[in-house]
Amino acid sequence: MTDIQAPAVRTNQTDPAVAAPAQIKMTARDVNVFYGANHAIKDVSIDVDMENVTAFIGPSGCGKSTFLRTLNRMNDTISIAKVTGDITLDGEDIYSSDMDVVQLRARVGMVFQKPNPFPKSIYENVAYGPRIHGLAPARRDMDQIVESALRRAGLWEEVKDRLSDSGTALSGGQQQRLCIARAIAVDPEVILMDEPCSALDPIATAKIEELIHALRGKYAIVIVTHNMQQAARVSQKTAFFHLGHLVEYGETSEIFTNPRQERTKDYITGRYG
Amino acid sequence: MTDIQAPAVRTNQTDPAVAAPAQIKMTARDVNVFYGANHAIKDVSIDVDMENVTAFIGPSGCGKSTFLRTLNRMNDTISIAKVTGDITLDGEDIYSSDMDVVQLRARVGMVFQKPNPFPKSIYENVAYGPRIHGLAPARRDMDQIVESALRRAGLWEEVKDRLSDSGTALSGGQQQRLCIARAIAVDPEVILMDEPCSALDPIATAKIEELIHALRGKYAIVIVTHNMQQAARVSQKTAFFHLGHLVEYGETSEIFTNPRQERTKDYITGRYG
Amino acid sequence: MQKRIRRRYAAERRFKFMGLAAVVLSAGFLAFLLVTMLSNGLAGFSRTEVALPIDFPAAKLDVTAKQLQNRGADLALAGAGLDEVVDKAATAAFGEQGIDIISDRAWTEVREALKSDPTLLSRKARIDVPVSQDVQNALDGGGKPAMRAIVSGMQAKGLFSNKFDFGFLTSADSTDPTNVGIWGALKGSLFTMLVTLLIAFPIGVLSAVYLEEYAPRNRWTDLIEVSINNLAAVPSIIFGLLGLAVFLSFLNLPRSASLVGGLTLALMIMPVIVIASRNAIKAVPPSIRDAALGVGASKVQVIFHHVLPLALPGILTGTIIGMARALGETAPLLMIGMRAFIAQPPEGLTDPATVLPVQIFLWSDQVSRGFVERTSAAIIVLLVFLLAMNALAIYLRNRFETRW
Amino acid sequence: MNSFALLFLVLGLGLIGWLTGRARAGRLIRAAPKRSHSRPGQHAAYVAMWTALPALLFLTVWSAISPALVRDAVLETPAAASLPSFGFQRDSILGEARMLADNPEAGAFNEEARAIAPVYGAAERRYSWIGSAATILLAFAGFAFAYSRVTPTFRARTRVERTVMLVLLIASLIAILTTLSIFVSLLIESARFFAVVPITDFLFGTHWSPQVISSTDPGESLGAVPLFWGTFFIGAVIAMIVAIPFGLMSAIYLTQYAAPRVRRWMKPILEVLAGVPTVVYGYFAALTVAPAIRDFAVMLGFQYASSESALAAGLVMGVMIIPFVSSMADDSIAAVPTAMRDGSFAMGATRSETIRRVLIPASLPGVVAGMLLAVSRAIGETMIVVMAASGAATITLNPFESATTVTKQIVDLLTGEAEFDSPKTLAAFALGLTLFVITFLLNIVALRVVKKYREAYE
Amino acid sequence: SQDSSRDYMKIVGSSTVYPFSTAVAEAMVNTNPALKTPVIESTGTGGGMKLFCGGVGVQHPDVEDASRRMTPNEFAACTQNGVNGIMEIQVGMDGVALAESKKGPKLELTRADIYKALAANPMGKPQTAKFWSDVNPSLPHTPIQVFGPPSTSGTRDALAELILAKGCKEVDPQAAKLEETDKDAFKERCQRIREDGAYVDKGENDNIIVQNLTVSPNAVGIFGYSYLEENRDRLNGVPINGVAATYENIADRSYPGARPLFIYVKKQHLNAVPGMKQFLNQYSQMWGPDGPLVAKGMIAAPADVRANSEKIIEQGITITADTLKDDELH
Ligand SMILES: Nc1ncnc2c1ncn2[C@@H]1O[C@H](COP(=O)(O)OP(=O)(O)OP(=O)(O)O)[C@@H](O)[C@H]1O
Ligand SMILES: Nc1ncnc2c1ncn2[C@@H]1O[C@H](COP(=O)(O)OP(=O)(O)OP(=O)(O)O)[C@@H](O)[C@H]1O
Ligand SMILES: [Mg+2]
Ligand SMILES: [Mg+2]
Ligand SMILES: O=P([O-])([O-])[O-]
Repeated sequence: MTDIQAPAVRTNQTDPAVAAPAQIKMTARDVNVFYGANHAIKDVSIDVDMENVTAFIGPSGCGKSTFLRTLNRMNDTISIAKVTGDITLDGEDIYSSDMDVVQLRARVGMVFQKPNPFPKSIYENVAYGPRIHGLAPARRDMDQIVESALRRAGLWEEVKDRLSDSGTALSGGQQQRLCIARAIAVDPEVILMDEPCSALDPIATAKIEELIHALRGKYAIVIVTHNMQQAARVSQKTAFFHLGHLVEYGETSEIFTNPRQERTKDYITGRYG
Repeated sequence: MTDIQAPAVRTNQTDPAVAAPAQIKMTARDVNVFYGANHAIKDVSIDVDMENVTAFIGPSGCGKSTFLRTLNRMNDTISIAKVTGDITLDGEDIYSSDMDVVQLRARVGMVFQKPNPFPKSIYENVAYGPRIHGLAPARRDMDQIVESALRRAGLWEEVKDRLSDSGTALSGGQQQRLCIARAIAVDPEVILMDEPCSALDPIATAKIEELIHALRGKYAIVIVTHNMQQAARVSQKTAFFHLGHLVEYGETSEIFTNPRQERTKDYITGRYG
Repeated sequence: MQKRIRRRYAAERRFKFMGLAAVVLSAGFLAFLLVTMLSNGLAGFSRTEVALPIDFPAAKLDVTAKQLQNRGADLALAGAGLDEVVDKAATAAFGEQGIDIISDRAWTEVREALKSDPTLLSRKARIDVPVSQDVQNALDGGGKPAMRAIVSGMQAKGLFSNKFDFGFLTSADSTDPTNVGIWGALKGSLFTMLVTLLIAFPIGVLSAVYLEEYAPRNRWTDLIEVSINNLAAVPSIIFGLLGLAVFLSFLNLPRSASLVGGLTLALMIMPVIVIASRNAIKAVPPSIRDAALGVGASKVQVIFHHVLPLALPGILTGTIIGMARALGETAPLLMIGMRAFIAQPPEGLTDPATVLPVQIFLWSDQVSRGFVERTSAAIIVLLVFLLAMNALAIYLRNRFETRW
Repeated sequence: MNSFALLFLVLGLGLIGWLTGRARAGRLIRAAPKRSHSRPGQHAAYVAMWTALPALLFLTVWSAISPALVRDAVLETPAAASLPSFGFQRDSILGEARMLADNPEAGAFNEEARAIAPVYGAAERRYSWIGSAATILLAFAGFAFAYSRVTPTFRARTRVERTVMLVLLIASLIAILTTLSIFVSLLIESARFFAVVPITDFLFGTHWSPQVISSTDPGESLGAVPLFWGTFFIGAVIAMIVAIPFGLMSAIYLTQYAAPRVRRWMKPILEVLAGVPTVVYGYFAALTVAPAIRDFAVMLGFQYASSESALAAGLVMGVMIIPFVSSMADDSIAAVPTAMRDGSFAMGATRSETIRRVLIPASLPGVVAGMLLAVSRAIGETMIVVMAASGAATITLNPFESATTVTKQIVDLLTGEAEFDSPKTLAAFALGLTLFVITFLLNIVALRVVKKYREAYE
Repeated sequence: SQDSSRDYMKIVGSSTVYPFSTAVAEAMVNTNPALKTPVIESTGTGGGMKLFCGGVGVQHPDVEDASRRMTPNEFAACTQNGVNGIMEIQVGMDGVALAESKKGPKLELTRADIYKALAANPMGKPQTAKFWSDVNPSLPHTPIQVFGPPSTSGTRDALAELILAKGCKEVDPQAAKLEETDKDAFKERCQRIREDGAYVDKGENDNIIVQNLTVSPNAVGIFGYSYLEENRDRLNGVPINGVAATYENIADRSYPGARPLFIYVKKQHLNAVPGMKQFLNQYSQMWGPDGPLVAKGMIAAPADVRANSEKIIEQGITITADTLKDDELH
């Protein structure tokens, strides 16, 4: 077998606060997910905090997306999916019967692999969330929410003159930023991103990565990625999944330079996947 | 950007005959392929020989599959595809009107990215080719062909007791080996493989790689792969494609350790793709 | 906020309820239709019979037992005046009104009894014969008051019996509702369907193969494509006009024949088969074609060895659905004269024939009220066939849906 | 020899051609040094094709023309001189003679037929031999030609496959031919109609009353506007008011809410609604629904409520169309990428919000196209209106009043009257043409929309 | 191509005669099992006439059922198409019956009432009557709603000739003059039926009319007497000019809507199509006053008429254009 050297990771950290005790936002304890008989997630426990961007990596089919979707109960939409274990958001059990899933999803936003703007105007795309949640009673408030979300998503300058164009008419990278703006608009606490760049070209990817940097600290961010360089670039914490197990979870710099588990090492050095 | 060091290539050569002048099986000269207005392959010239496994690498959409399919005229099935230039098999022009494409494909077999066994029994999967080409007049001959093809594909031991089970009931890796057996069964001279392992798990991948090793020398083998480690492991010659151009072609060890072109180097070090 | 959530959930429940209501009401309508037909129609499968005592030796029928076993038995009995004998027997048994009690064709029932048991000729016998429609009406609580009085008297004596009417399944149209059967129409339907299937299936499948596997993309194939899609939605009555203008007026084929009906319906359902077959062929994964081409199969081999066998369930599903549609079709057949009184089941494709739905249409138009039950009974028979065909199609579709 | 025997003979010869062709090809190929082009089986198919196809073609043509030849031959014999000169009577005697010639046992209605039967039989036999000989000869010629061409280098496969493709092409042309012949036959008859009745009178006239057609101004009573209105009112308004909400909502419920098990059962059950023959709906509409609606209308105070109300026909038609609408809606909603749905859920939208604000707007073009197809289906529907709607051509907006439709008028005008040149009969074809054009346009528009919209997501 | 001969009879025409012809056909096959049952299409008298007069030969019908006489125009068309020998056989009688539901207002009408209520232009003025009381104050104040046969039917012709035309002449002095001078104008004024929805054309399906009457208590239906007879338990006949539609009244022709029923036979086909003679004989055996056809709702023709019809069958007497002008009811 080829001995490929593990890539030297540049963690790209501008602030040195990583070591400080981070504020825990979400916790998962002994989470299992089943698709019918298929045991897709096995006993995963993990904490997500506000300070760091958390990356999920692992070979295809290992359950990254599945686990991510348990965090805002998007798995509810798949009838055969069954989740056990505890997941909390600010200490509240999100799978308790008290928890209103509609509100939960407003608090835990999500961005998908393929940009999926609604076939409506750019404005309406962003306004959709605030509108259904009744966040902006007046038209003026809504304008403001839309503008600020687009600004934070770094899209405002590019679209401010054509807010009434269809969201699907934007380029792929713009669409993805629009989706991020849409998620931000309802003022969530956590943002989940499932391979947000895999459908984008390198330049658009760089823009999204920059955006993630800018958003860090304001929201707890979890990102799934296939691209290890990307994980290294954008995250401070990395979780490595394999066949439904959480194999290793820790500081990104640690995982990439000095993985504790053999399987992590093999994956990072390209022995499989 | 991360500086990933080029992987040290182990060429895995058990015989040292690489340097010896290899027997040329197929040649391509100034091949261009157009999909309608899309110029997918630009002036590619290449020789494929019997001794070496040739790997085609390059970023997605660069034309690897397209070029591979010109070699057994599978492009004929795409109505908008147009091929110019000369491609020969044993000196015969395969695009001449004399060449019967059906026979050509029997001589130049193909294995696809996704294992695609027929939804028939394992036996029938392998026997199909020999049957339509009339290679086995008697049932006994057919049994023999099937067995030997499955043996050479390293599948015989696993399936010999259930030859009448459906080919689609096998695991992914077994299916892919079944497809290789099916290709071998008509006794081809060249075998083309288009990312044969990309749908497989690491263990199945290792099996197929072993198989390629075993087949080397008996057939001229061309393999397309996305996985550079795999190219390094299985091939002795590598062609690097980029945007329809053949950027570099040479000994695998050369390409991976000492690429002559900047573009090749960037690709191999993970700067793009 | 909480209030808003509650409101949103209320809207959610309302919306869901509307959906449920739509489904339930639609299904309810179907159930209502079926129950109505069943409750009206079940009586149509049975008939009331009255035991008629006949003294054959006294009647002195001029036939021998041997004659009864020959082929000319019907002729001999008719010649010997069996009908009069039966009428007399009825008068003798039930008084002056006797002839009105039994069905006009009661004597044919006696004829069949004699043919199956020639020894009857030499003795007295009680033979169950169908009652007339008047009696039937009276038994159902309607009809003429005079008849009601007679009937209730006979009922008290237990002369009537209700039997499953095999004749309904074995005979053809008739003027007398107690004697009608659906076999004639059913046979006409079978002949018509046979022609339809033989024409539409091969042509439909072959053209689907051409369009999916061979046709280049150009203006001509677009035209074919558009034609087929549109034909699938052309109102069926237009096909009737086509049949009238082309098959009857231009080609001079015989009016009312199942051949013409079959041809007309074949043209009608061909596009259905083409479209279903194309979808089935399209659903065969390209990787299978690649695989076969990759080992050196020719195009025809790929199609006939791999594509068609794999597409077959889909093709069959489409064909069955198309055939079911043809079987239930009425309007185009009215245009080509398949709406006559045809009391003999057709013997061949060019004989005058009618089909089940048209028979239903004709019976719905009959004077005699006995036809109401018979119409519903015929509807039940037709629905049984159609539901069976639909169920088969659905089964095929579900069974082979998830193959890859 | 009768044509069935001949058919089997030819097929048998084809089989022999296949076997010998195969044997010869196998022999030659085994002896040949290099791989031959075609397999023995393909050579065999080539030989069989040449043996059987021309012969079968000839046989088809021959069996179409030979009865006429036989008849003419019989008429030329002296025995035929005594036949009556009246064509029909003579033909019926000849017909019986033929029957007797085939089966002397059969009873005859015309005694002359017995006399003619032997002559007829002789002529029949003579022509039958001619036909058989020619067929067999053709088969052998074809066989010899093909057999001689079997060599290892001969590309039999290519030839066979080209023939197969030709057959496929011909099959696919039948669809065009049908469309064309519908159009042409309707056009020809309509042209004859419009030669008598001005097209403007027909299209814009508001008085439809074919009971009496004035010979001086036939257009006066053949104005089709009331029919168009009735068709539109029943098929596109009333039926759609029933079908669209029910179809759409049940599609939504079944795809978005129902448990898979419910969906698996309910969907086929609803589809049965589309499988019930229209004549049954018609019967049901006329006998059960219409009277009920009339009673209801009278209860509401509509003295004039017709028992053939537009509502009765439209209502039942709408029910019939429900599964059609719901499956179209189902398809369009399913075609909306799940990403869209997920996107909305992830924003914290409830199911109904997602459906109403994202799924339906996104699938709207498809849904609308589905409605157009449903409308075209409804306005072409015949039996329900034949049985439940009236023939009175009135223009009304009151659903409790009667209205008639184009299809009903076609049936009324044509049943029983096959005389082809009265304006009354021809009017049916003009109506048919109008209906054809309208549904054709509706379909083209709908299919365009569907196609465009599918592409948008692919 | 079509066979050039046929071994079964083809019969078309009146829906009123249809049940009788089918019954005869059935009986004929029962007594002659070697024969095939005739194929009988109910097309309405007018529709049938067109087919019947289309020509001679295998595709043309052999017999026409008619609930009125052949018109001279139809006869001319026949002659023109080569139909040369036509036998006219009166098989019985029928009455144009008006009926209402048992729950109805028990109308009693005169020909004049009916004319005024149903004509398109009563007395040359546009039709305005909406209620029966509009035409005759002594009638109840119920809406005029009449279900009747379509224009191809002989019943409709009989309604126009026997009731409307006569009613018209009774109330409209100009009508009689018009009849002499301008036949078309007379028809327009006296026989054309209103089309504003009060008269509902119900197609050939008389049974649907019966069905509808039972649920529309105020409506009046028009159909052949046999339908009324069959549904006596549900329907009441509406007397016309005080005469009820009963067997006796129609048989003695005191009922205004009484009319003859005919079959027309192509003599040229008599020897070409098996069974035609048997069919005619069967008819003559069944049409007597105690014959089976009466049980089916037909009214037997007077004895002299029956004798005459038998003579026509026996001797093959055909009609001429003059026969048809002879307007007298048999
Ligand atoms: N909707 C579903 N229904 C059934 N099984 C599913 C479904 N989604 C995922 N799975 C299964 O669950 C397992 C985990 O899938 P998941 O999509 O979470 O992997 P992943 O790590 O996100 O892979 P990728 O990198 O390809 O996105 C896989 O075995 C997959 O087949
Ligand atoms: N059937 C086709 N029709 C039209 N264009 C095609 C077709 N197949 C490939 N192309 C185009 O040709 C170019 C080369 O594609 P090709 O599939 O050969 O790339 P590849 O190197 O095999 O990529 P990958 O690694 O993703 O398989 C691409 O631009 C692609 O879009
Ligand atoms: Mg994933
Ligand atoms: Mg590729
Ligand atoms: O069908 P008719 O008797 O009314 O002509």
